[in-house]
Amino acid sequence: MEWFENGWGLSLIVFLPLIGAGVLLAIPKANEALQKQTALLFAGASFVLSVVLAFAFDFGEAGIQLGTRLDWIPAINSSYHIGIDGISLPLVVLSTFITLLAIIYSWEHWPEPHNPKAFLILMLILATGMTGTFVALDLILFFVFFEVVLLPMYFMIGIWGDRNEITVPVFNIKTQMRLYASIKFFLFTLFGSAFMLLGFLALYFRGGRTFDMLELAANGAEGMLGSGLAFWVFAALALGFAVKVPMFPFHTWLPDAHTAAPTVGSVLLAAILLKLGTYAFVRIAIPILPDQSQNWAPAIGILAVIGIIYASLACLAQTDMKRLIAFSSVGHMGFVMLGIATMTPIGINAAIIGMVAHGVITGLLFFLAGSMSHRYHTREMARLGGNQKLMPIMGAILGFTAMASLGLPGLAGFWGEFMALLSAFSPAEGLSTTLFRTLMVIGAVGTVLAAGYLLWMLQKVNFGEPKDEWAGHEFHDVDKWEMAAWAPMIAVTIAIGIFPRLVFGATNDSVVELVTNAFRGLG
Amino acid sequence: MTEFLANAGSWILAASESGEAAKLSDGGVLASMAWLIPVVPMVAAFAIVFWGKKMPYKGWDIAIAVMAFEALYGTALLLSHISSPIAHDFQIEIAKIGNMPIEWGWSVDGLSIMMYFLVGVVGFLVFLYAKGYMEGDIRFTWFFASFTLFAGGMLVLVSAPNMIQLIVGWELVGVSSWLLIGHYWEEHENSSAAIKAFLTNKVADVGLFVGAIIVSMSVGSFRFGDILDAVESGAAEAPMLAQFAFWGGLALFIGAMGKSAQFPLHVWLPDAMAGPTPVSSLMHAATMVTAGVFLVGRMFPLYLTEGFATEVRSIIIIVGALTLFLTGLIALVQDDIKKVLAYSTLSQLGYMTVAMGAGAYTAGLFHLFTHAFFKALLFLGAGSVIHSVHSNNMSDMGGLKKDMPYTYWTFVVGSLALAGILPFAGFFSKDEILASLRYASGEFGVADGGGALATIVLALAIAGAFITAFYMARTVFLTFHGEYKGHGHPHESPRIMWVPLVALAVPSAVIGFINIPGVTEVFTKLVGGREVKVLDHHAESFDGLVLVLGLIAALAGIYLGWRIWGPDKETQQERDTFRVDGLYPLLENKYYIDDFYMDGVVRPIRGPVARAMDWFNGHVLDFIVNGAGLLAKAAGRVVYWFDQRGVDGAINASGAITGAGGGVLRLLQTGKVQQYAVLIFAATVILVGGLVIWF
Amino acid sequence: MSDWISHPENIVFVILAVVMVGAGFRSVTSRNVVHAVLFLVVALAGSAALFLLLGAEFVAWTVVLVYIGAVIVLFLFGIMITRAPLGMETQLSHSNQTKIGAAIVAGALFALISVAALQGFGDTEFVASPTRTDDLGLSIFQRFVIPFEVVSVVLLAALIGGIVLARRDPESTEELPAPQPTGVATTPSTNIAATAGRSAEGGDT
Amino acid sequence: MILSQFVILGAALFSIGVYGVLTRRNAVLVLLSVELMLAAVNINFVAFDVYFQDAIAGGQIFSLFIIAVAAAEVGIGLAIVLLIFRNRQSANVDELDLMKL
Repeated sequence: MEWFENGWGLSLIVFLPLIGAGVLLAIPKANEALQKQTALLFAGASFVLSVVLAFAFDFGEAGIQLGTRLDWIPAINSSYHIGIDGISLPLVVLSTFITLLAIIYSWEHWPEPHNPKAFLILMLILATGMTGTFVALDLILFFVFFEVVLLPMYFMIGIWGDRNEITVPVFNIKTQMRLYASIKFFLFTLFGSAFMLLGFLALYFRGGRTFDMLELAANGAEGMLGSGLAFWVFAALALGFAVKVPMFPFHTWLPDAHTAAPTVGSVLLAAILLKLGTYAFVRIAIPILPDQSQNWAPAIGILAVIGIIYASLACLAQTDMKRLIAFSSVGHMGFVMLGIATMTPIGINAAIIGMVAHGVITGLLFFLAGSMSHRYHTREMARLGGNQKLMPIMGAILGFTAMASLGLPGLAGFWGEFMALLSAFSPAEGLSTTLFRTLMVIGAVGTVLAAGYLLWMLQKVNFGEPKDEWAGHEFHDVDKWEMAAWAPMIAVTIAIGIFPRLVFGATNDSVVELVTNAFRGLG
Repeated sequence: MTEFLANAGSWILAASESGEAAKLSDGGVLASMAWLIPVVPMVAAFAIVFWGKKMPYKGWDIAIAVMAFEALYGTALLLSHISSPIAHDFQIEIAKIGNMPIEWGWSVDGLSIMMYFLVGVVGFLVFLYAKGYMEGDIRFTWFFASFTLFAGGMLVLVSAPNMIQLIVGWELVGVSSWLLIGHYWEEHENSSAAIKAFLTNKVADVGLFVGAIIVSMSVGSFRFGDILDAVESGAAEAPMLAQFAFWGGLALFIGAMGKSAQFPLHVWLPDAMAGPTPVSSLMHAATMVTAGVFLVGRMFPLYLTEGFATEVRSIIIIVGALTLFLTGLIALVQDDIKKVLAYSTLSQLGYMTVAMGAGAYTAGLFHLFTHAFFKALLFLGAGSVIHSVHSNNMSDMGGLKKDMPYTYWTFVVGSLALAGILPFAGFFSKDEILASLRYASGEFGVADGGGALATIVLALAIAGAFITAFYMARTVFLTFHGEYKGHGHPHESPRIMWVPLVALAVPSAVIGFINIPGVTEVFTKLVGGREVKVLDHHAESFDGLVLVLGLIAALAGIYLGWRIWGPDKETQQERDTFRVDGLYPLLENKYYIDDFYMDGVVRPIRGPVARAMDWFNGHVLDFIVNGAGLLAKAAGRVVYWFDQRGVDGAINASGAITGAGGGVLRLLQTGKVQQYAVLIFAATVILVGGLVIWF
Repeated sequence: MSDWISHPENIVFVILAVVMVGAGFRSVTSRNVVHAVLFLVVALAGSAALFLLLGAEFVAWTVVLVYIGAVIVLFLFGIMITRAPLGMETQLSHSNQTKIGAAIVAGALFALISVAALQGFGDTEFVASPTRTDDLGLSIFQRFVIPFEVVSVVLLAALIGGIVLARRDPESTEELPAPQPTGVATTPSTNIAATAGRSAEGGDT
Repeated sequence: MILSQFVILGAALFSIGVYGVLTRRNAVLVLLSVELMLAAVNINFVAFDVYFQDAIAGGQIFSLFIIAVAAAEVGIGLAIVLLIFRNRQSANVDELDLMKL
């Protein structure tokens, strides 16, 4: 097992899907069964390895482990430096897990135009980008992985997306949903990334000529930058991350992208892509620029809470089920960001469990929304009433997931929300307690709104008598592939809810160490 | 994985000053296995969902077995507790954040044992009854799954030894009540009522969350034991808690107001009648609505210890008094028999809250205890009537005394108990509350000038006793006396339904005797022992004045009710024409509170506010985004135009010159590789040679 | 410098150098195709001997095996397949005019490099020491393993490419006119334009 | 031994190769001249390698690579010549003037 712990295991987890994509290229287009099996094999292997990784992981050790560092681009002192700690471990497992389930789900559910080969290849490339981001410890490597996810998602939305005509408000331009959404997604994210890259370069040139995250943090790169420059560097980084999170007011690409994306695309987008931004805050912004993080924390906290309330209210106005779920993501990520903004171990722990929980729960919600629109050919909630009667199992799962999403204690979603609020009661030293306690109360009000829109959604979709237009239609309840993809997610939701140590056990020590290291200069 | 089991430590509370706690035992095996109490119903709920349909009684058998287990275990714990008091908390660490452990656990002490017993026994009887009531329901199995979850959630709540688990149980109760109230979700009103209940509770939960956070973070632990120790150590020892105690206590009470349906968050409870009657019965008696009172009871020292949240008590007592009086009045005008009972529950919850606010811990919990029996009885009786006449409205009833003897007599027992007539259970508990209010008005000041406040509340409480007796008399007379007004032929309910009625009528009649001031103090000992160390001031003996006043008020209420509704009249309308102009429209519209919430809060938020946000998203934020995109596109077009016209002009001019030169150079282009190679080599030689010479 | 020639290895070098330059010159000027190839063999053998002199034994034997053994055989096959005239032939090279130009360029190149080398290195002396093959092996399979793999892929690609290019297209064989006995190009011009036009479009527009 | 002698020998062979490339008409012979140039380069590589006493013998290894690539190149080159010959019944490079358009 020594090879496994020397970084090979981690590299395999990251690159197996990419290899799988290469293998898929060689499979003739007509042989769909073989394509699916190959994709499943590689995604499955990656997942199994990530589970092995979790067992090989030393939970008593707070620092980076199981990684390696090899020269990559010596000219700019950038290296292939990977490794995980308790913060990245749950997210690595989450991304391989969701990718596997997405492939299982796709088995029988292909969006138009068919072409599973291309779709699977994109999914596998996406998997490499996502896992890679969570293990990269070098800024350039991080940036590469961070951007790798863009293209597959762009094509997924642009090719397999929603073909309905929409009219862009104000400008009255008519276009197809998928085209509008994919371009918006791509350009918006790239816009943020450009600033992020600028920030990285500033760190490199002024912070000791290295791209290594650990070195930057340990060398006190922030001190070298000087507070004036550091302020702007943090702003640039935060902008890049915030677009990806997405934080209010940089979130507008999200509802469109989610609504337009094919089911699996939405799932991956919600479950993992959004975590890249929040993870970057924890992994890059706080350790490298602790002082500036503290400077900016109130602003981030306020935006996060505005996001919670704003997104919940916007949810109440939605008529499209998928769009509602998309907006709810903005609200949930607001809780995550609130946790991060407190800069306390509790807050960051809350953020990570919030990410994992949101990944599983919202992923499941998107699966459900996708399967329902696949059957009803509409996502309009007004037309869907009585689903519970037509498809009892699907309705029950939807009810369960909605409950999990509104933060029902005992299920995974609760911990992230409650602990984020808990941490806001006593934020890190130097932050305004009055402000954060106000944010705590407002955030708690947000949970009421969240309950409101989810319950009303359930009422519209599940309850009541079925609409007349569905009379005489035969509806298949949940099929076996859907069940195979969803049952693990349900199980994980319950397991984390009952036994949160599954996540906290890994994260807590690392988070405490991260916060202690970052703020050791501040006392 | 064994590591967390090793952490499953246990701790015993420090002995209190009175010395009583020195006798507290850890309860032995019975207590250490008490984790079964919350876990069994939770597991059973899932079992019913998955396997219930395959069972002989379609899941009811699992449910009733679970409740029988709960009843037996509760009783066993109760008996063991009475013989030797138990106070023991068990905790299992499930996570650690920062250095605060998060734990599951179970608490075995007076308060929780009382609740285990109550939920077990009342729950068992209600489940028994529900078999008959729900026979033939389309979602019979599903109903029992939710119902078991409901009971289980309540048990998780009351077994909680820390804030986190309390919240978990709290919300589980909330969500299962949502399932049960919306059981007939084909009707839009039912699912709306369910959502109303859930959301009202969720609003109050903001208070619970905030309160739990404030209190836990100030103490640095989620454990009740630690929090109460901090309170006991005094304000000087726990300065942070003392600083935030007011807000923490207030927020927790707001949370309690939601579940215990205190004014003005009471609106969900009457609507919750949309659920099947057994649900209402259990919800109003032993579970859900008692949770708020339970929470205040758990945190009682926080409200009573000087230097902490004592100021909150005046708020508690005012809210309780308003609830008990105002909702009692509404009960007078209801035609739906279940709504009458619902409003009476609100009113009785007001009594309990008032008692808690006045510092009468034992009295408040005793009323909770007795109320659970007779309110369950009344609801089941009402359910039996509804089952028989297929209508909720008393205008469709009347004269059922002959046809439904078991129901009638048990209902009368319940009504008398509720009204507080001498030998019945309600009398003792209500009298104790009145007595402690008198005590509070005299010696125990509630905040500043609390004496006067307590006196006013005492007056309201006695008036409430009168109102209670009055509307219960109305209900009994309109339902069981006179002529039958409905359709069809009423009949007594099957045995499985009336047996629980009789079984509940017995305690409703006699259970008051377990806590006669100065004579038997079983209940005082039962709930005492742990949290309430010295602060409780239960009455040592009867307070003659309030006893007489209370009894007179109740008897007057019954008499007046008999005078108005007793005599037989032609029609129900004629019988029910007692109206007070000016007051009745207000009561019939429930003080317009529901309308205010609906039209003033919910509709604006769901409508204009939400749409405004959505509009803002599409028309402002997206305007910026799309505008930037289109601007870039437009800029691109300008540049392209310039490229085509401006730059190309220059290019074309230079192109002409280049063309002429090209004509010459063209001769070089022969297409023969080797000639090119000659040129390449020659050029290289010249260039490199130049360099060599240069340097 | 004066005793340069007195070292035996330098004597060997001079002999080899003369032979190699002579053979090389003959190989580019010979009128007989087969002779040209054989002169190349001589030049390469000379270089192999030179490598031995320098102590680079492995490279020397590789040259012998790969170059002389394989590449040259390939050339001979190529000559036979393309039906190059096996006897003396004047048409093998361009006109004298071209030759003069080429000779000037080549001479200038030689002069340039020689001058540069003498300027740069002067009379830097060194002693040859044999290189052990296992050092070479370690180096190639550790430090240079990736280029090594790449080269093997290149060889594979060349193998496949060679087969694909040289293999007769099954369909087009019938259209082509039967091969003419002489090597003179008299194929119908339409056919040339059709085949060549395709590559030209891609290449030079 | 001095370094210059090898460099000059290499230069001589290289120049001869260039001459061959420039003057030969037959494509096979052009390729043959290219081989001569490569051999010249090899001499330089090995000579410098021995001179530098390179620990990893980079020069020699590169000459090995050159030999390998040269073999590949000859293979492909001859295949192309064969193809051209098949199409045009000639292997003379001066008849290939399609680069002129």
